[in-house]
Amino acid sequence: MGFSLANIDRRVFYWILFIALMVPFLNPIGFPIKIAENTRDLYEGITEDSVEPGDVWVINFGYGVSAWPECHPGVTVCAKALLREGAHVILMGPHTDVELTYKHLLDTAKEDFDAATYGEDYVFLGYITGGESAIAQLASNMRSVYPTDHFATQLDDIPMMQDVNTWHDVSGVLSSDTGDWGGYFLTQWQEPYGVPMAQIGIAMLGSTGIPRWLAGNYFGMSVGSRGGAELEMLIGEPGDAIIAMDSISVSHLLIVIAVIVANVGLLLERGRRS
Amino acid sequence: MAIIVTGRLMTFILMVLTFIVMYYYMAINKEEEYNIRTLPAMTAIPEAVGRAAEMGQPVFWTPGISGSLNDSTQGPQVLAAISLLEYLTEECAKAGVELAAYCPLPDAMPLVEETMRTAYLRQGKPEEFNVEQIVFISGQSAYLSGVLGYFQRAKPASNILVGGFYYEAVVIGEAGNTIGAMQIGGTNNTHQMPFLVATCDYMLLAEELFAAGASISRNRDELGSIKGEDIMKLILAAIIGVGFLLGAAGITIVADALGW
Amino acid sequence: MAYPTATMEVIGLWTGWILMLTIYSYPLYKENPVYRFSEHLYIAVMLAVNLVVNFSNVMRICVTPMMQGDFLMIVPLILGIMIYTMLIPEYRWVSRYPIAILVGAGFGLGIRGSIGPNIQDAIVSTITRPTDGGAMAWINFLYIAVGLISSVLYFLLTYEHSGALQAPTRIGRLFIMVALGAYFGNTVLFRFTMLTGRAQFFLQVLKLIPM
Amino acid sequence: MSQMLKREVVYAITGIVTVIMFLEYFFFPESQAWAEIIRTWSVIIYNISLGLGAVRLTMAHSMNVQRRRENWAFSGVLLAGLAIMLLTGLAGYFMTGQQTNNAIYNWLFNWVYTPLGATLYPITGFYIFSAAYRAFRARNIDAALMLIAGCFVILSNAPVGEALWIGFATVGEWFRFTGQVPGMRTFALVGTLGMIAYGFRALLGKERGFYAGGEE
Repeated sequence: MGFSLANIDRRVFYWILFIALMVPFLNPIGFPIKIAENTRDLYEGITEDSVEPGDVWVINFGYGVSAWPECHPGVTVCAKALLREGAHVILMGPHTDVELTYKHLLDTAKEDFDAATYGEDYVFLGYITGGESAIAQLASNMRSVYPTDHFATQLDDIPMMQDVNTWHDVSGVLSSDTGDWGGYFLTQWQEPYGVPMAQIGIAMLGSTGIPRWLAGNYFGMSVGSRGGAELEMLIGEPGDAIIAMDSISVSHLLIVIAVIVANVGLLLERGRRS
Repeated sequence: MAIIVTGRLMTFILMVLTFIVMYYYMAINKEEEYNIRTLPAMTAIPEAVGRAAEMGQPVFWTPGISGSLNDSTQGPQVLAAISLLEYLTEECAKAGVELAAYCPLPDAMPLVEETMRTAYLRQGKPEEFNVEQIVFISGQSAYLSGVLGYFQRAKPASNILVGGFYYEAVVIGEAGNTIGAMQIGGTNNTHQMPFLVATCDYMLLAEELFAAGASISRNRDELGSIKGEDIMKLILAAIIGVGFLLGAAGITIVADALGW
Repeated sequence: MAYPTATMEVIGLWTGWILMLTIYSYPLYKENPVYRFSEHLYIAVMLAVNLVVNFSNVMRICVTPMMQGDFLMIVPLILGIMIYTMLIPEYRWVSRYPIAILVGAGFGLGIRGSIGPNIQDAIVSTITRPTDGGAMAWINFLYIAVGLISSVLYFLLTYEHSGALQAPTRIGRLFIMVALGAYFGNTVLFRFTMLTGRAQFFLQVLKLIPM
Repeated sequence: MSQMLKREVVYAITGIVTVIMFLEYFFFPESQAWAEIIRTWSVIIYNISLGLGAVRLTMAHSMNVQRRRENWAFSGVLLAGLAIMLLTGLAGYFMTGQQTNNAIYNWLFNWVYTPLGATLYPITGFYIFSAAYRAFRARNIDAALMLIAGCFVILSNAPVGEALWIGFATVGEWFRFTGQVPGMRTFALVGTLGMIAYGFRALLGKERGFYAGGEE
């Protein structure tokens, strides 16, 4: 079966990995983090003269509890940035645990949300389902998919939602996804109506998203926890993503070494056979 | 006032052109026989069954956690996987090789059973079909444990991992690799393609999965629409080529037209 | 999040910690009854949360508006319930009506919304020459155009990859492999970040690092 | 007549709904009420249908318990957990309008659902690591190219990459901003053509797979 190293029990890898992920939390290393262009475009698109006080922005929690470490740091920075510019933020999401993610955001961006007023500066509409139809309907008539906010208050009774009901009334959308919901905002908001949009999702969406940022579909993009760390650098407030970067470095180094060792084994085996 | 909404004209033209081209090949062009090109993964299926016959070990099929049949992205992949199952079952029945089908999809189960029963019937061996060959396990983790357990027990000689996979692709692919099975993979879920490419000997990439299904079912409408797709791919490739050359020279007529 | 102080919360935190270890007993040790217990417990609570949240959402967007006078909402309510005839073989055909609406809306919205970004904008971006960046920008411009054309040709399904098509389709597959490689690299970041979150939680509950 | 009801009428509905979405988009700059009704109905129907999976699973696990199949005890755990959380959640909803106002539901939601949800999916981090070692071999040019691109992107995603050698960041960035672009654009382009083909066959009533088992 080839190189003898090939027969190591896979649990050895798993223990090495799990321990290796913990070590940097106990004694941080602190590698420097370079900021990517796509992340800078995202940050510049939600700060300074890109956002006017009173502009309405949608933040879509397209991720569940398991993807908090990957998506939440980036969303936290973007929520802080928008609130500091005086924007009105609509929070929503397609996961059944979206309420937990909302409460987690109130905790991770605590000062900004404590200084803001619910119903005037931000609102939590809660859970949505129905795929592309739901997001298309959100653009045409918000009240058909959200007659009330998450706390059963009619939208008409919420100050910031008085004259907000269609895409016309929204200045931009930030979608943080593990799945397809960002794609629905692209096909039902950005494509038909040109509403500015950015993706703050998991790293895998970096492969489908970067070509879209290059083509102008997204005004910016943050790729996974690395993007979250870059955003924390840009806003100048280190958080969970920067803390996790050392563990990411260690684990990424380990996997590259594993691939190299495996392929060296393959070459040696071919040499032995020929 | 333009009839078509400004900024959506070219989208309309491309869509209608695609419909017309497809309709021509589906319903008008009656004489031409359409064939899917050689797909190495398909020609490998008889080889996979032959290997199992030599080693006296079973063949294993599973479509991944996919989604329900009426899911517009996962449903078509499950149907293509079941078309492949039909072909695989006939090959196994011919060679007298045992075939195990692990399916985590409740609404696809009747179709899987019906497909295998018909395939054995077509090979004149209805008595060899045993419904116990089909194992239903729901829930991604339970499904994973079940498949990995089967690999340990039965050590299948060949695995057919085709359908709408999620993260179980890397687990099953790697486990199959570990027991030395010959593996044929296929999915239209981009996020799982790297893992099946790395862990399988043969791979149906994206649309190749649907083409493989159509090459077995010989469904005239499917083959006609795939032929229509090919014509559109040639047209778009030509547009990119011409547009690139003009664009390099600073002439943006093609790019402008695409923006209408 | 600060370390909880209320008793029920501390019990909850440690329950979550122990449940995590029971799940990771599978990869770190082997499949075992404790893991299976936690797995089935998770499926149970996940199903329950799905049912409750979706039930309350149907009340919010359909039943309550209907009770408040929007009587037309009775139609989607009935159509939605018709889907459950899928469970009764002889009446399964009744479920085709609501599915027809879902499939029709899905394709209608999907097709009209995807052609723009996935075909038009992608081609426009590919054939628009660089405005700055020097030689490397032009090399990349050529790379992306040649790559897109040859990869699209690779996906020709009714023409054999031989003769004039052999070289471009072979090159096309290599471009696709590069994309899948980058995709694999990004997947590694996503998967390891999630696991990093769990390693952090492991230490936080033990108070080895701050919450 | 009943065959027509089961087939042609169903395919006609699919086609009409699809065409309505096209008419709205191409001929009206703003969304139209007659299309909005259909979308709203589609959202509600989909929302109601989400219970189907739960019903099927409950039936399957009840069968396990009834017939004392292998691991039936775990099915019992599932059914008990489902009952407790479902009843407490509905009680919370009906009494206060918010399921999380029920203490038991809220506790299970915060301290059982959350950690388990946050734990199960990351298990893939383990598998991707062992798979990288045991299965990711450059057996041919295709696999070699995939691995090279993958390793450079890995090392450019992690801060240690640029700390070891600035080339990892530069080359990794090239793969992200140029290397992967043609392949990813091809998947999107070809995928859209495939969706158009599928939608067109459904429009013409020639795509039966959606209707749970195709032919009667």
